[in-house]
Amino acid sequence: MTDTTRNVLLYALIGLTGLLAPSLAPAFRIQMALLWMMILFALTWDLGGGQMGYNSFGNVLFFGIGCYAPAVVQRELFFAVEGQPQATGDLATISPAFNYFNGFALGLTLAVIIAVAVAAGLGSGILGLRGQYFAICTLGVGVAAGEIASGWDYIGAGSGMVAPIFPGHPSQAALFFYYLFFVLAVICFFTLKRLYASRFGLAINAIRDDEDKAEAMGVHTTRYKAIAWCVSAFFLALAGGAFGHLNNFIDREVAFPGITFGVWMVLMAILGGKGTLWGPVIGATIFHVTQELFWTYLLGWQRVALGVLIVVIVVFFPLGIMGWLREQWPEKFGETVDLEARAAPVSLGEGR
Amino acid sequence: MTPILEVQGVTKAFGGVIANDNISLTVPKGSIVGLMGPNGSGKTTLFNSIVGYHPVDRGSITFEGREISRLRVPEIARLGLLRTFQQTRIYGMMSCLENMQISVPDTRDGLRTMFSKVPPAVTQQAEGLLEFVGLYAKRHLRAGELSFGQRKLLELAMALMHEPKLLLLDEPTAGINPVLINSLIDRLKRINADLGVTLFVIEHNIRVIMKLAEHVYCLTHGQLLADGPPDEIQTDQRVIDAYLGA
Amino acid sequence: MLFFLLMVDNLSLLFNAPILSAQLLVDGILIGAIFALVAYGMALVWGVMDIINIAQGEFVMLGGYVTFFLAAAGVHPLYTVPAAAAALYILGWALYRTVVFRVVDKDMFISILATFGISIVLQQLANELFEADVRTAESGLGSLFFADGLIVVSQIKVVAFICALVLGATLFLFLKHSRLGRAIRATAQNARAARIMGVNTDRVFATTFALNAAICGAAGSLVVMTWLVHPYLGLAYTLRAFMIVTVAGLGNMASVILASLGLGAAENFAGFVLGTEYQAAFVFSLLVAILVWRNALLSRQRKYLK
Amino acid sequence: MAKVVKTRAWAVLGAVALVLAVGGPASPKVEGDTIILGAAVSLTGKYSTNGKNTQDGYELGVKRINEMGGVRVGGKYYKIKVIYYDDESTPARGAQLAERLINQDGVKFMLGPYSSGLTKAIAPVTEKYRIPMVEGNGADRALFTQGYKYMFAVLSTSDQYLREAMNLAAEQAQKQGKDPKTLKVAMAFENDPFSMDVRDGVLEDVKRLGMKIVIDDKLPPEINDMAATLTKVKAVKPDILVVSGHARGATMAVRQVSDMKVDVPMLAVTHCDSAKVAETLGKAAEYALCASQWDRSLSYKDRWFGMAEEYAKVFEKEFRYDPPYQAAESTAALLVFVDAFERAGSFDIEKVREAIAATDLMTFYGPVKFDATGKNIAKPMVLYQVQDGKYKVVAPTKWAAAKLIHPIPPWSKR
Repeated sequence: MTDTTRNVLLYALIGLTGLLAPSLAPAFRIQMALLWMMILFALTWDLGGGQMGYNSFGNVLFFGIGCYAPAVVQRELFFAVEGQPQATGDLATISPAFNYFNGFALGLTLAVIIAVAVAAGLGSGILGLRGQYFAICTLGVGVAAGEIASGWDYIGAGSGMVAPIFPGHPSQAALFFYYLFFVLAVICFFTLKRLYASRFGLAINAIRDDEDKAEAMGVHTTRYKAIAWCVSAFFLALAGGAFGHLNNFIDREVAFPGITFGVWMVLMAILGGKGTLWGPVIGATIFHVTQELFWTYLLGWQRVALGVLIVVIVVFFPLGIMGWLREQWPEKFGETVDLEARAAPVSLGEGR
Repeated sequence: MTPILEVQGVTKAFGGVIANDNISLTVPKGSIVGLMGPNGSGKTTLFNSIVGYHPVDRGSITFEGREISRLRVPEIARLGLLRTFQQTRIYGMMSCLENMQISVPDTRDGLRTMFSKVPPAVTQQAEGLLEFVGLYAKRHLRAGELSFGQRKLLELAMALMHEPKLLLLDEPTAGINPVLINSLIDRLKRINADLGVTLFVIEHNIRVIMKLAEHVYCLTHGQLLADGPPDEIQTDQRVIDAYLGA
Repeated sequence: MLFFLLMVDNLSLLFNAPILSAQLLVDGILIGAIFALVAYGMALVWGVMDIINIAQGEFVMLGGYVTFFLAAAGVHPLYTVPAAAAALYILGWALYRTVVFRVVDKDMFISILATFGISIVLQQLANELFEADVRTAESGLGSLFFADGLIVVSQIKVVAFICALVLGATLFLFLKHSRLGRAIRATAQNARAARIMGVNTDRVFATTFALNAAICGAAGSLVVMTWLVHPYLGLAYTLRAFMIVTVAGLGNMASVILASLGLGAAENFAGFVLGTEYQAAFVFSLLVAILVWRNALLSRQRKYLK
Repeated sequence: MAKVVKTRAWAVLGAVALVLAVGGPASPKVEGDTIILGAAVSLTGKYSTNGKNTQDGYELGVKRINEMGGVRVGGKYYKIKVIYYDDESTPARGAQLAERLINQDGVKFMLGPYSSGLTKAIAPVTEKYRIPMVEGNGADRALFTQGYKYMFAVLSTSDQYLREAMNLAAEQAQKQGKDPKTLKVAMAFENDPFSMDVRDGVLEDVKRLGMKIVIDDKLPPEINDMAATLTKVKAVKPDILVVSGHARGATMAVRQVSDMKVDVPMLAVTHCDSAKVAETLGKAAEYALCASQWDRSLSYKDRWFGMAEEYAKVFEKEFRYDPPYQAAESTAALLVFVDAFERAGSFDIEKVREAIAATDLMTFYGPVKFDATGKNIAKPMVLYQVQDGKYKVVAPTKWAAAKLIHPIPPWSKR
């Protein structure tokens, strides 16, 4: 078997598992949907944090925008029509069903537009900062966004919003959101795979390794940085929209979960190995499963265990699983030296 | 010969310390010009001013007749004026080949080129240049694993990948195995002659600069002390005094 | 709409009764003194060890619990400040010896995450061991009245303020004049050089980290006397210390203290004018604005914040 | 690169397989002679004080009922068991755990979580799976405007928490010959679903009584200091200060009002009993009005616990603290289920739901009777005033154990 056929087979196998999983374990649909969401989180964070070296704590901002936008669209479009009781601007169900999906699709589009616009707008200012200043600044943006959301009456302020309930049986809803997240994660994966193989990928790696050098070599660093952040924003907004509708209830804590999802996306990427394509996927999978196990078997102490896990991960595996593998077997990662050159002393060749 | 770079009356101070004081010099197109001077005489500061690393306090810098003293680093680089660093800078986590591939000039970066894969022609060119500096066998190794001298060569190759018009080299032979220095000088001359790249070189090693440069400027205490052909400079008493610290 | 009306009301209230500004300012500055302690400890660790300690707020919280439990056992809370500092010193030392020393030379981001993990563990352990009840310790001190009782300052806040100043000054003198203090400062400037000169940097790091924990513990002790303590108190202090240090820069004690007092006052005014719901939003937007603005200024000289 | 893809892909596959293996098989709602209920409660996070009260309330009910032989359904006696998960006081986690209880653990009957926010997150889940949920801690009225058919609340809605206080203020004003319309109201509410609904209730009363709002602050959930708000209070001198913010809000308000010597004729707060303000803050808490769903001195009675006072004693013995109303209402939620099982005589979900809807039950906690939206319309709130370090019921008049002291004497005279 050649490498390519192997790859195709393995992608097919993972794809098939992903497709069949909800039928194999119907009770776990939501957890598995969230697994794909976690993978998406880790992948999008790694785009900035791992591949570009811009560690962001504020990516939940885009997730939050994604959460709220479709819910607001649903409310504005269909709330009055259905004559729902007007309590605090909540709504429960929408019929006919296609309205739900229309509103949802429209909401997702809006979410993406807003999130990407915000990323581009904020990016010009914030991406000029480097290192810990960038990290702190994004943290500030994430916290401030959550606080503003919890004060803004139009989106329910502190009372939160209720997104419409999926029209149809709950198991269908679980299936719908499972496949939504699955497809999103897969698209995200292949988009990033393609991006990393392009000049864009090289450029953001160069920015990570030495931004001053990249500038000295004339690379349009600002442009690449802004695009990277917009790509993250794009996928996170979609994930947020889907999560908001899956969760049905949206408030500040759901939409801007800085100290849960916000930190987890970083941890998952690091656990798997930041700066690699597969690292975030592996990291997210292991993290999510471990966490679910903690929740089931360590009632009340799960957070303590999680904290210990975090310390262990970053202290003992700062390079992550993929980074560790790469250190062990660099040749497997294509880091080879031509054999005859290994022994020979350095010499200047003749050129071509 | 027409000048490719003209520096006129450039002054740069850091706090109270004047690093460059009213410096004027010219680099003719197609030549190799040397810049020498004892430690702390302001050579690297001048380089930094030229490539836009920091703004100058006074004076003008023109590149191919265009004022560049107000432009920023990447803009100047895209004009075809490139520099290498004294403390070599390469992209450590990327392979040597990738280091080369990203060094293709970013001038026509439309969305198309940004997201397209690296064309085979570029890879070929990169491999050729790696061969030229003797790193072809290590092209798949992470650049961070190279020795200091090898990084220096990689950085040179990266600069060439960019096809610059003027290349500012900050101590290109520092840290290079002495055995290889002659062949490196030869290489630099070929870069100048065959590829048509004008070189402006900071060099400590007098032997190197005498062999390499056609014209040499000497700085001391931030001021231009002397300039002329290498053999003249070599015997200039003021230069000798400056180096001996008299 | 109502929001803006109330905001205008609040503003005019401030203009018509300037004495209110005085009250807000005094309260803000007294709050800021506590921030200053936490921020100064953070700056110390950051400067010396190149580590950003996210567990800062949890140290504060634990210091508060030390005071609470001692007070419950009958000790006057004011006397428990040294006890809290001592207890946290030991904890800080232990944490350094078990975890923190492993991340000293690593990427700063690693230290952020490692201490974040520590903060979760401490917070959740506190939740399990002390329960989540909101606790306070009554100092039994009264309040001071100024300007016909229009300005009220509870004495415990003043005590906290003085304690903060004394602690800060002691620390300053310690760093300046003691042997260990000089070793700490030398390590901060260049750890490798210090090591070559015979400074036991490992011990310096341990002391610094423990010292920081002790400062936070003392701050926590003051917090529980002034306000209250519960296991989830920490984040607010960590975030603010983080902000203060970033804005004020490392190594300059005066600017850290000024920034802390300024932040305390700014928060209070923002809470008054915008309403408390936008207090945090204002403060964090301010942080972002300050950073971006400072960076923009630097970028004119083609530099960036380092 | 290509070769490693293989290893990586296998790692992913392995992990996915692990996901599938997590957790046991879905268990049925009734195992042998045990009825299994599920609840997500806040054992950690900002609500964990009250979350623990909730769990203790459920546990005491379970223990009592099992000790007394269990629930008689269709001639057979069943024991009760509750599966708990920790929602960490976060709505997103709460919703996931509800899914998990229903899908993986096969729970068919749910008990509520603590707080309106969590209930708001969980109710859509139970509703879409048509799983009956009886809850005792989600009081936000927005819960009852959604058309939920499977959610029932034994407590009074949150808008009513401080209404009694507003009425009292109006009464007192009239007694003093003042027009209630001249009263100025200062509000400080935590920015969460529960307190926002308390605020709505106060707003309605303010409108009805024609009073004027002078301060309307929303306290962020992580706030530890309300000096800014209280400075404003001192400046505008309102006649009533109303504060709601779970246990922390109560402690903070009472403590800082005393520290800053804020003089208001009336201070009304929620959650002071679970925050134990009278016990921990001593004199500072004097005269504060506290809204409560329930009190041990009330004369309600049922067959499981007897009088409210007896419930309180059993609870104290078991858990070593005075039961706050959050525990009592949780126990009551369980009793509603027990009653419904017995009347339905089956575990059929629809029958149980109908039985719950038709509940007309007297419990130690008070009468329970649901309207069409699922809220309890039979039970009134009570209002305490802290007098001499004790919580004394001052309203409604029917249960008043002490006379309201109004206005609160200024700090200079205390």
